[in-house]
Amino acid sequence: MADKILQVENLVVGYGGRPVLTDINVHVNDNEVLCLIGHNGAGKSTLLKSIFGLVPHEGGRILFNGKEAVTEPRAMTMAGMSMVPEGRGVFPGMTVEETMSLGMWAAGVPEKERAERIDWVMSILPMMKKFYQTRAGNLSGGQQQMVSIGRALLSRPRCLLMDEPSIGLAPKLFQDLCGPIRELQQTTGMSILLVEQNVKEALKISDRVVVMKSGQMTWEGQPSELSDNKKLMELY
Amino acid sequence: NDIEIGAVFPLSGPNATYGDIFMSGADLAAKHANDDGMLSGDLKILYEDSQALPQQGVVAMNKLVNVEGVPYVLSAFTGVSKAISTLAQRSRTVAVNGGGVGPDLAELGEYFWNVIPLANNEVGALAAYAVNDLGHKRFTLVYVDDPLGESILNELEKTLPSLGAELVESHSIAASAQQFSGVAARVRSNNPDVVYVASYGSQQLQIVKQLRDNGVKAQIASYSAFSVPGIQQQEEAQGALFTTQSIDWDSEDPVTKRFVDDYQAMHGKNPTSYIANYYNAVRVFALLAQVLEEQDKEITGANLLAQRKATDTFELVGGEVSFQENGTLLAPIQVLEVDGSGSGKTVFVKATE
Amino acid sequence: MTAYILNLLVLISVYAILSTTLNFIIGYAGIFSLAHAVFFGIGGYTAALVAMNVTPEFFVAIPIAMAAAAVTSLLLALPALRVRGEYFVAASLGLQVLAVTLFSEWKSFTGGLGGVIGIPAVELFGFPVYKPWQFLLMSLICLVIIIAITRTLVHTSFGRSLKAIRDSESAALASGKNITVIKTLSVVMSSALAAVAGALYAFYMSFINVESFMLDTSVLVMAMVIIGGTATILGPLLGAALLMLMPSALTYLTFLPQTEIGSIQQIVYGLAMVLLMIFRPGGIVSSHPGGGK
Amino acid sequence: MNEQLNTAQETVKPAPGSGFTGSTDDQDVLLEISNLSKNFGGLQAINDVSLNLRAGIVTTLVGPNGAGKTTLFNMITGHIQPSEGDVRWQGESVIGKAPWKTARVGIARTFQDLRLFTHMTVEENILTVMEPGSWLWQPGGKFRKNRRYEKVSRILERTGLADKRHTRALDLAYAERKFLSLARIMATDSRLWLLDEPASGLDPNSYNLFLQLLREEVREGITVCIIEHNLDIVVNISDRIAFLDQGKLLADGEPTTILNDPALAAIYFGER
Amino acid sequence: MLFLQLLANGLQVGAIYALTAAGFSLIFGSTKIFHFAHGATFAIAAYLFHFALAGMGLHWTFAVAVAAISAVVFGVLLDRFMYAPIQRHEGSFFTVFVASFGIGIVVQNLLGSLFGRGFMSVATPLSNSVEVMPGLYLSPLNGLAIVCAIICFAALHFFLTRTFVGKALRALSENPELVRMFGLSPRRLSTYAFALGSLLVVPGAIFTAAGTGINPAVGHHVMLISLAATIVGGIGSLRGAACAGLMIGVAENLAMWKLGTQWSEAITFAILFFFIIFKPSGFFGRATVS
Ligand SMILES: Nc1ncnc2c1ncn2[C@@H]1O[C@H](COP(=O)(O)OP(=O)(O)OP(=O)(O)O)[C@@H](O)[C@H]1O
Ligand SMILES: Nc1ncnc2c1ncn2[C@@H]1O[C@H](COP(=O)(O)OP(=O)(O)OP(=O)(O)O)[C@@H](O)[C@H]1O
Ligand SMILES: [Mg+2]
Ligand SMILES: [Mg+2]
Repeated sequence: MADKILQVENLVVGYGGRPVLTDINVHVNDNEVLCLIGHNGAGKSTLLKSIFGLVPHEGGRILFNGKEAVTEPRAMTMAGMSMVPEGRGVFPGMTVEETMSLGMWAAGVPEKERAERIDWVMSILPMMKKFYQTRAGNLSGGQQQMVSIGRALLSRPRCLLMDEPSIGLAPKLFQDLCGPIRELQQTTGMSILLVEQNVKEALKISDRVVVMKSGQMTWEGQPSELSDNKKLMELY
Repeated sequence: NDIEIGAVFPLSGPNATYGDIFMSGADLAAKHANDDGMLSGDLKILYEDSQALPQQGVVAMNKLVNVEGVPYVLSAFTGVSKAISTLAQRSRTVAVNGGGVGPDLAELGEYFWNVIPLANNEVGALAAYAVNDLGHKRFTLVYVDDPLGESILNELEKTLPSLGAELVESHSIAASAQQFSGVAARVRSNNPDVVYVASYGSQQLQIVKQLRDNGVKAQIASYSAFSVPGIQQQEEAQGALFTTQSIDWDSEDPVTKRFVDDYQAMHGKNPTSYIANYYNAVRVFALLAQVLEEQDKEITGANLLAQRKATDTFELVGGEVSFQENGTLLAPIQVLEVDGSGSGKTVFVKATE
Repeated sequence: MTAYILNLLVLISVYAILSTTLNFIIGYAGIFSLAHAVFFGIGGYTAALVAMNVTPEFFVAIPIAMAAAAVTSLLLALPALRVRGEYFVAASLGLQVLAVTLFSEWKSFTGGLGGVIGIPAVELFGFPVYKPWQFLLMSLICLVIIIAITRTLVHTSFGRSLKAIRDSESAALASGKNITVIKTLSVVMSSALAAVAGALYAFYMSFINVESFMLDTSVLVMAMVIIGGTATILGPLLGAALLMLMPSALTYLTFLPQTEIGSIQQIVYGLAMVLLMIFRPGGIVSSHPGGGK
Repeated sequence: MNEQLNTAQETVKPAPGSGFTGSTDDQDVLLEISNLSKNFGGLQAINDVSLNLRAGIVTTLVGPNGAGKTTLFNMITGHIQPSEGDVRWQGESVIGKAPWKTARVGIARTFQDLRLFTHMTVEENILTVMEPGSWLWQPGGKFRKNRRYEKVSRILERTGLADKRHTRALDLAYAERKFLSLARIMATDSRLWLLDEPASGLDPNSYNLFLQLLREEVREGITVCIIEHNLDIVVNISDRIAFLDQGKLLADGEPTTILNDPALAAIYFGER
Repeated sequence: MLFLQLLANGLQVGAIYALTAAGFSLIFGSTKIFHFAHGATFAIAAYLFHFALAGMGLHWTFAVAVAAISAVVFGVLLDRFMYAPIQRHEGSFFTVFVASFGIGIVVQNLLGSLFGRGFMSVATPLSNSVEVMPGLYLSPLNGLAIVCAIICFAALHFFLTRTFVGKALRALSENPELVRMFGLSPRRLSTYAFALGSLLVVPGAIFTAAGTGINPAVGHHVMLISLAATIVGGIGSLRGAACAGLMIGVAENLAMWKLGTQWSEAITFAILFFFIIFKPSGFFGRATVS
């Protein structure tokens, strides 16, 4: 097995004194898709946020590429991580095009590569061409989700955090997304930490599964082991 | 055993300059009174800030009357004076105005006195001089639309025709306005001989500057509000005419002489009529209180009032003066010209009618 | 001394009425009005006019003043229905400035900058009330009644509807709330009650002029609400007391240089506002921990 | 009303989702959408859609993103005015009515982005929708008041929010918010519910609870129209599926037929 | 002719308003901070310019530099040490407003105590107007103000469009949390906004100091106008703010053609009021009618 690109050790996070994550240990290997599932309020989003530096962690440490990371969004982005937030990751007032270019500027993509990156994303998400010039605020929920994912991919991250990308997406659309993402991941050797409620689809593209329950890791294993619903339900 | 009187002056805000000026006069008078030992105790003045706003004025007045229990309060500014007049009347405290010149200040009850001739007298004097001596015919008025401004407007409309001159146009401006290039343009467009500026505070300086900047060459005229250093030093204002009650600064009468000398000694510049007015305001109290003490009556507002009515003339800066029945000082008016000297050069004196 | 305290207390109670009524639309309806002084003024002028030309009877002057304010407040309801947030703030600001100009120009009604002098003392069933403590009693009673009114308003379904509209208009609509009526009603209520404060003020000072009803007053009242704590009963009262007492308290710092005392007072006053907001963003009485909404 | 309720109940006897055929034509139509169209500038969001919502059954509205489902809801509730067409509630048109009037005839809805009354407590959130005429005192005095409070407690019990009664909506966790928005319309006595993706992002436990609630309500005679992307839910709850794509109504019929239609699978369901 | 004169004056005043308004619009539009102390910045710049020129006798270029630096520093300091802490406590729109207003009071009185409460103006021949054609007097300042405004806007436009800062600021105005998600720092961006916005008051302040003259309360009126212009122009739209500012300046002066000056402010705000009621979105901005 390849070495670990992301390691989370004894992570402790809370909101205003109220602990949400208590002693989390999890790692993501190079070139793998790790699927993280758990009941609502388990702390999945919180975990992703604290990895990306949006929420400070009170204890434990986070290693990226083997060295301790300064968990602060800008630093993480530069280090080659990007995140698809829960909900709608777009600016209602900006056209898709603007969102994309802003995203690339923020991620420090060099001037000349930008056009080519856009084309590349378009090839993954062909639907986006249709509403490339529309203001994101007028897009349907799913269209917005696409933009959000597209933007995260622009910086060609080595590690991608995705928080429930399937919310509000048509099933077919999500499947169509999964294909390219998986492909992309295998070709570029990117690794993905995927949080999903839509377990059936998520498992299809993941190499490994961890289950989280009220702020702790409770189970780890192969997707195949969760194929039957009974097992799944008892884990929840 | 101090003897305390109060003062409600603007000590902050856009009109605070006046507060400083008034104070210098009042303090000097208190000093003199104490040096001469006119009173049994030390005469002290308690200052309160009115920001030249009615409500603050009333709060301050309340403090002076109810907490300090002073019998005599120096007041300034028409709005504030009006606001505190009711309280003065109810609490039988004498309020004395030496700054505001709105004519309606004469009708604020018998506990409200003015040691300053009011605007209507001033306008008459200036108009007379400008028309008869300088031969100006066409007047324009730029006035803040407050009681003072209006009274000046009325006064001009009344007096000018009788002198054979006319008020060509009058521009009323908001008290807060600072932009006068437009007014200047209009003034210029009906080119008058005289522009009468009826404003106060920093605004009047702005008006003068912008009138001149925008090519208004006409003679500028105003009332006693011009007797502030700001105007006296401003070069755009040089040559402007203004009126104050007539004080012959180099007269030999001892009160005036002492006042002028000590003031110059203390501040290194010539006093203005405002300073004289508040000097007088305090001096009036000292004189009245002195008498009351001799008759060992208590120094209360009521007694002061009675004593004032009993006294027919007072030895004040500027000579012998007397109060009218309505508590307003009668004094001759003089027309001065701004010449940078600090107090202005007297060009004409109009005796009291 | 007592008289001085009484005087301050009267002014505080008047401003407490203002802040309470403003809090009603700010805290519960989310209508951030910078035009409250307008209705304060209309109340004052109307009461003065009635007192001088008809009768200084409390139960005549006050209702008329309230009615006048209520009618004019429809002008404020108009933008309140069309826009939210900073747009409404600006609209109310516009109204405030317009009103100030009208107050200073419409001399027959307001006496302009000169103001209205010699307003007779208010009468309760023919008995004139002017002694400070009597007046204080009267204004306190008014305050209590008004607090009671606003309290009942916000603790019944009306208040819930207001809050619902504040949080999400479209959802409120979808659950059958007639936004137009509710919003208009709340604006009219708060303005009419503010007019009571105006009338009391006019009677107490027996002199009013436009300078008491300018933007600064609106902002001051706003500050009272915010500093005290929005959407609370006690907050606006504390805010009013604090902001009214502070300047008077500062006048006792006699060691300050005479010529600078005014400025220093103002500076301290301003700094206090800033520090309070930095360290107590939710107001002294915070309706919920974690600061303002 | 009563009589309708009965018919509703007996027609729903066989548990919803058990391949029940909801399209026998003798059923009475609650809401009738005819030739509805809407375009935003150039974009034709809804294009000549005609659809009937029959009483007492669950009609699921599916379709790709941007198909116009939410827009359709917005036009029914009057949040958006249609360009053409009409919507009739029991024969009477609701087009041009203010949203609050439409709500009062008995059409309740949830929003894709919940739109809770964030700064109000859970209890207040529910109480306030039970007081449409928002006057000072609700009719019926103490008695009715207690009834209302009882109803709130009952609803909170069923939606599992009982212990959050006095927390502000914005302090709730994701799932709890979803349930609150559901509770909010359970409290209205509306006969038609329009649910916009009510179960998206819910974990299996939560959405089982959700399905159970919905079944109970339908059994009570509530008519539901639900937008959902989660196929498990679509399969489990639908009595009837209407398929919308690019503003057009492509298909409208029994779940089995729709779900197995290869053409639709190609554009929406994907392989299952 | 009078009309032309008033128009000319209007354009000069308008140019100054436009700049100040653009500054406020930039700050408010992107950070959503109701920066009422913008007027204070204006006053500070004006006074320090006057002080550097008349008080310390510096060359005017240095005086301008002093004014510019002081304005920027003041703006950024406020953002860092006043607004930032308040916003950390999810401070509401009006919490910020009250604090900002408080600072305004402090500055006004400080300036009064330090530099005197009276009226001051920079003595310069530039403000003396000459008769360019019968009845039309123009001062060099008229021209300068307008030219300067045009240059500033050109520069600003260039900066905001060429660099991505403009886009980033717009993004900030819509969703700061998401801006962080993109890997940008909202703090840094708002510092940009404040620096730029404060810088924009400097020309206005200087021309006021030289033209109409200044007193400690000078910022107040300008602030109100900026606010009005920002709304009329549409929040977040610099073009709008600029146009609105210019329009207001002209309207104010043309009002004098028929009415007394005491009406000019009222007219400005009447415009504002009706704009909000009938076209809340302003010239170019977007409506936020919920
Ligand atoms: N900003 C916040 N302040 C306080 N508590 C929070 C905040 N965000 C989340 N929480 C709490 O932390 C816990 C975990 O939230 P989180 O969003 O991480 O769960 P989750 O696993 O992502 O749930 P879901 O599957 O619904 O997204 C929940 O109980 C939630 O109430
Ligand atoms: N206010 C609006 N202005 C312009 N276009 C709009 C507006 N609202 C929606 N649209 C467009 O109308 C189409 C339908 O939008 P709608 O939200 O109804 O889709 P949807 O079916 O709800 O999609 P989803 O399932 O992803 O929510 C979309 O293409 C959207 O871009
Ligand atoms: Mg989550
Ligand atoms: Mg939708």
